[in-house]
Amino acid sequence: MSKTILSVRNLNKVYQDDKSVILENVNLDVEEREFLTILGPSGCGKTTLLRCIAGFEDYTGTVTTDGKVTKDPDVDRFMVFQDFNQLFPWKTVKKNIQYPLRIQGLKDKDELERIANETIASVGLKGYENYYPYQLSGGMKQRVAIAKALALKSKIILMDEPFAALDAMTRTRLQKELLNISKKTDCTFMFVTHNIQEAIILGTRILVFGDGGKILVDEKNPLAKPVSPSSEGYGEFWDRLHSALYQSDN
Amino acid sequence: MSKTILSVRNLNKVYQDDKSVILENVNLDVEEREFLTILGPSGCGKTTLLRCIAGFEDYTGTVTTDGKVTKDPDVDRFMVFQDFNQLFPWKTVKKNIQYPLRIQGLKDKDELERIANETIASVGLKGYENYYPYQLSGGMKQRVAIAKALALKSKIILMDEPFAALDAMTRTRLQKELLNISKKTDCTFMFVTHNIQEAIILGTRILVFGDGGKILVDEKNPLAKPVSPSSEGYGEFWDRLHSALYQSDN
Amino acid sequence: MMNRKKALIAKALFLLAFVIIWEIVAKRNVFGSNSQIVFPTIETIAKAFVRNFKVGYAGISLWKYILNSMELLLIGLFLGIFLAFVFSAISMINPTFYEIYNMLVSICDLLPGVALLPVVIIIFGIHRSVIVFLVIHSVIWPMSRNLLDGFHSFPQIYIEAGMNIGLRGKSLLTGVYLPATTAYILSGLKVGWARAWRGLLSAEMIFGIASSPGIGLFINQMRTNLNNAEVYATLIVIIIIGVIVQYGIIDTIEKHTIKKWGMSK
Amino acid sequence: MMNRKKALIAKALFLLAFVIIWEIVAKRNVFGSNSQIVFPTIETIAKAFVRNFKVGYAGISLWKYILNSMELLLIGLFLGIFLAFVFSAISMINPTFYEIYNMLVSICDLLPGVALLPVVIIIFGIHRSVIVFLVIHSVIWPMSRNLLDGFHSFPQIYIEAGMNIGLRGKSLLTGVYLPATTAYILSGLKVGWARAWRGLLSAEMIFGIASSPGIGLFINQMRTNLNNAEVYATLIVIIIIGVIVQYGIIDTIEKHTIKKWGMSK
Amino acid sequence: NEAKEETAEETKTETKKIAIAYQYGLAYAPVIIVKEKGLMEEAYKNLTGNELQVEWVQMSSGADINNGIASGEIDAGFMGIGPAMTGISKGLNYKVFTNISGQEHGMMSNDAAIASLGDLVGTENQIALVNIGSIQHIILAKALAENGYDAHALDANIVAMKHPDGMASLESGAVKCHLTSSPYIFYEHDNANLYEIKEVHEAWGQDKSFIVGIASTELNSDAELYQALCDSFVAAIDLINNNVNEAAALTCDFNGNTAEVEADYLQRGVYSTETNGLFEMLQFMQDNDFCDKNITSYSELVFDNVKGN
Ligand SMILES: Nc1ncnc2c1ncn2[C@@H]1O[C@H](COP(=O)(O)OP(=O)(O)OP(=O)(O)O)[C@@H](O)[C@H]1O
Ligand SMILES: Nc1ncnc2c1ncn2[C@@H]1O[C@H](COP(=O)(O)OP(=O)(O)OP(=O)(O)O)[C@@H](O)[C@H]1O
Ligand SMILES: [Mg+2]
Ligand SMILES: [Mg+2]
Repeated sequence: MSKTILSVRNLNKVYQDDKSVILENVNLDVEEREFLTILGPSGCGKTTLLRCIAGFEDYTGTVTTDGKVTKDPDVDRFMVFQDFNQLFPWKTVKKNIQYPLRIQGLKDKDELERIANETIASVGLKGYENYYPYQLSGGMKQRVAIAKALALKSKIILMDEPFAALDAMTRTRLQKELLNISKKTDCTFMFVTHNIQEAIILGTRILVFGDGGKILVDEKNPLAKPVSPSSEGYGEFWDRLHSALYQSDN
Repeated sequence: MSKTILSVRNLNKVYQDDKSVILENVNLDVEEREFLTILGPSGCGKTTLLRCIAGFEDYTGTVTTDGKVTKDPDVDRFMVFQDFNQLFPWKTVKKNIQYPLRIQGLKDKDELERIANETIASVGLKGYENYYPYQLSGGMKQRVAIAKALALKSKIILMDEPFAALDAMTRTRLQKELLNISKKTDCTFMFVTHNIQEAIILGTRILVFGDGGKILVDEKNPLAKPVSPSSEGYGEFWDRLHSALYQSDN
Repeated sequence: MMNRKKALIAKALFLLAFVIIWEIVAKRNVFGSNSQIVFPTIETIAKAFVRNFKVGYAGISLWKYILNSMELLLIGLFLGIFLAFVFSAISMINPTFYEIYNMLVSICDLLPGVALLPVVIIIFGIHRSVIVFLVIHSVIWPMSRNLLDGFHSFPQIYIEAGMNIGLRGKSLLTGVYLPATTAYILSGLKVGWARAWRGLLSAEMIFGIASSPGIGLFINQMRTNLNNAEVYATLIVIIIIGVIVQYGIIDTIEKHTIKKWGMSK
Repeated sequence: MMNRKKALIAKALFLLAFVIIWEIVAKRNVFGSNSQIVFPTIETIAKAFVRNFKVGYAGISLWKYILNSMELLLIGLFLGIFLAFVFSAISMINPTFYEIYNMLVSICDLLPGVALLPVVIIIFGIHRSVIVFLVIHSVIWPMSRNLLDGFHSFPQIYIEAGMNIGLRGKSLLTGVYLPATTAYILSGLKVGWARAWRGLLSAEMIFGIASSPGIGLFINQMRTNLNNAEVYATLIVIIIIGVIVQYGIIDTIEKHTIKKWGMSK
Repeated sequence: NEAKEETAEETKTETKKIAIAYQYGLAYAPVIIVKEKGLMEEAYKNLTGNELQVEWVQMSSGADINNGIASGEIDAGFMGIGPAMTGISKGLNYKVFTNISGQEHGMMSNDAAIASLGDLVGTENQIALVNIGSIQHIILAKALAENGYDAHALDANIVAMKHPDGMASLESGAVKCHLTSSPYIFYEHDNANLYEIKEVHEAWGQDKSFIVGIASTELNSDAELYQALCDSFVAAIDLINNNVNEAAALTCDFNGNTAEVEADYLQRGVYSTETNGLFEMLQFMQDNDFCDKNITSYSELVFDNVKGN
């Protein structure tokens, strides 16, 4: 059995100025190299959960990463935000990608060059190396953020709807890229998406959240990779997730 | 024949500090009450086109709205941005929606109340009237921006991937809402999306952009509303758009 | 963020430490045998504090000086802020005006009030407005600088969202520019308030109408008459007023604007 | 945005208009028969300008005074900015320090340099560092105010993105806080630069070491000798230096930072 | 209604208004007496039967007052002889209408080894005085010249700071010497640790003019007003000379002294309407580059009524 890399215990989250509980008693264990995809209605607390795990929010309960209780942000949990403005506007695309690596102690110029070029190419942004973020389209910015995560290869990568701003083709390409990387590295992923198909294609395990951060579905993905809509059992699984999602509302 | 409300002639767009041409000689006529959906790969210039029409960018060529050449932004063309930060952070959800109406001269308190409540409900944000934008999730912010557009009912509504941050269910609900409104009012829509299905469900006419703002497909939607994936001809149309999109890359 | 109580204790402890060090320096004559002229003991200062209000200078209590000054200070401060707003606003609407005003701000902020005094007197005559003018001179330029730079550096999307709904010129200013730059404006207010005080004090030290003597004259005379304890006591009054404005007024505004809007941590 | 040439013409025209009005006021004796002392003609000022450098005061050319002052000014300015950075930075890392420093900035910014002079002299002795200290005093507080407020009001997401990649404390400051607040910092620099000049001039007017006389002393002497034309000519020199710094240095920095990054219009 | 306004205006025109600039301090005691007792208003009423309204303006230096006069906003003022002569030589249309006072000046040292100017010349010992080009600086130059040194021999030793700061600096040892005037020189005399360098006091004693009153030629041409101005100062100076206690009671508050101390200090100064050494000082200034060279006679400095030299 592989080891538990992330464990969330009795996590409760209430925003200070507000009485209503966003996350109520969330418990979750994620194993190393798992690819967890998270579905859930808008406003149910997906972002909030990722932010708690990443250490950006105060909460009650504990988050344990690789055996250590973690309260504050650190590189072992890297987050790709939902917001388009997560790139440093004062750095070019390439510098935005290289900077985290340099912070982590990678000094070798050639290596930095290589990694940057590789990841930039993998998100389809060749030629945009020296653009500043304000010169990019929405989807391009998000792709740079994804490239940052791919270059950094943190233990846990938290992705908050990273593909939402992408067209179908780019999306499919990046899904494949991500699948490849998740196979080749030891990274563990938590990936929020609104696309059920995407959740099935990428996830080794799928979570559906309801309002108040209730976990409605928590299942291993029964389909073998690579999944396509024509895979056996796809339709049935899709329906199950779909109805769980719909149900969560009423 | 219904009248042309928007006409784009020989529009060229180059960003100052950059030599590469983003939009090259774009020509487009949009008829009143048309619902134009726009597909295209990330970074191809969809946002740029909407921004030119809205009057936020310098360009060569002309944009004519309702017979008048328009260079500067005005309420006759309302834009829902791709960016999550388009709401005024210093106004609550309700105020963000009512403010444009008050600017347009609507003074009647009850009417303002009614419109705000109605549109807030229609985007599923009942109970969040007095939240400030920073207290909302990504999808909720976008829904408020949509509500603003619905409340304002400008002649032309430009929507830049407004549903990208929404879950399937909310998305379906808002698609229905939007269809309803487009039937009831005289508004003309230009709606950017990455979702081919969405483009078919919503659009009365569908555009596919290639790189450099080339229009690869410009067709009336052959399917009668309401469209569902099981509508006759849906699959074929979907395939056509899909291959046009893919082809644009190669 | 710290809780309020802990913050209060930290500040109180710091002030206490300062007072204790001062007292040691004063009592031990650390800086030479006569240093009590410069470092009077706390007790002396406390007595001077009382004496300032009871006896005052030239038979007039410090209250009266403060009142005289506060009137001019507030007029100058408000006019300075108001004019800074007006000119910075026009600058946003008219690019030519912006170029000129931006240059003017950079130039005028360099000019010492003393050097302007003759020109001011010749234009305004012998009048309290001379002081008001000098206060305005010390407020308007730094305030305008904050406004001009603030107006240029908040997210462009708010302007677009504003133009989107038909805001233009004046309505765009009040509807977008001002709320979007609240942080800059408040920062400017804090600096402007301090500037106004220092402008007032130095103006009153070089010019004053005898019939309405101000706090600058008071300090000047106390210095001249070697009453340093009284000078420090007067500075303490100024500090108290300043702190009340900072924590009572500006902080409250912050709490009800940028803090509430999530625009400041 | 206007193009550079048009902007330049607008500014030149404005200055020309000012000069013409001045000249009319001067030549026509608009403000009374003796007003040429307060409003000397342009020609007189131009001659005074030349004389300042050729003859100067006490046998020393204005150059020398400027050089003496510039040295103190730059030392004071850099130290003031540096200290403002250090303290504001510590404030971001340590909330207790923030509370205390924030209070200190609000208080100290109110204190006139004159009132501090005795304390400064007793601590530093008779030394040019007294002037440097007074320059620092006029720079550090407004600069810190800009930094403290700037640090609190840029988008939180940059901090989170920074912590995300392992930036902490010092590295977070240099990696995120500083670049993210560049607009505030540059705005602070402009104000700080003007403050430094005014601080220097007023410091040199109340405290001067004859063996290294500065521009404040020069102005003071010219004032005392009723050589207003020389005073204005000296102010023009100050303005020229100021404008060179504003348009030559700070604007260039702006162009290569916030303008290039799309963080300012 | 109109008629009412007119009469109001008429009564207004009868009230004459003038603006007088002054400075504070022991040396200006007669000014304070005139101001506090309303002597000038009284004198004007006696002469003409009309009201006089005096706007008293406090300014911090002779230079400011000179500019005020140049602007036409100030009609009369009080300042040291240095700025007064600078103003006249610059062609400002005013002259001295009365002498006010002479005060004690002296240079004190905190180092017993410094007993005369000769011990300072050629050293780097610092001398605090109120400003470069100030009357104290000129007195230092005069003392140097009278003792055979170059008048500017100690210029580089000067540190400019206000009297109280200079005194604190001297007492704390931050400077070696302090050249100051009353009342600070009195305090320093009382300090047993300080030593006087006598040449300075000898060069310009309290018998010599120090502070003068100046009036614009315009004011001078209004005979009654000018008379009232002069009369009021005669009266004020008489009061100091004949009834020092009453005078001290009036001025002590302003100078921060008790009445007894104030009376003592007033007696140590010389308050007189007659100038002494004014022209001598001017010549010294002209000869030693302290002001422009263009005045050749005493009568260019003072109005006809002023006696002295
Ligand atoms: N700073 C805040 N203060 C108060 N409430 C907040 C704050 N931030 C978020 N919330 C609330 O928390 C809830 C969950 O927000 P969250 O961003 O986690 O949703 P989400 O699941 O990511 O939604 P989406 O798919 O729309 O991004 C929302 O109801 C929102 O109103
Ligand atoms: N300010 C700018 N300066 C230079 N280039 C820019 C600027 N803004 C956008 N671009 C370029 O214009 C092109 C089109 O951008 P646009 O935002 O219109 O794309 P888009 O079709 O909306 O893409 P997406 O689906 O990713 O939002 C991109 O290649 C981008 O790099
Ligand atoms: Mg979210
Ligand atoms: Mg886009």
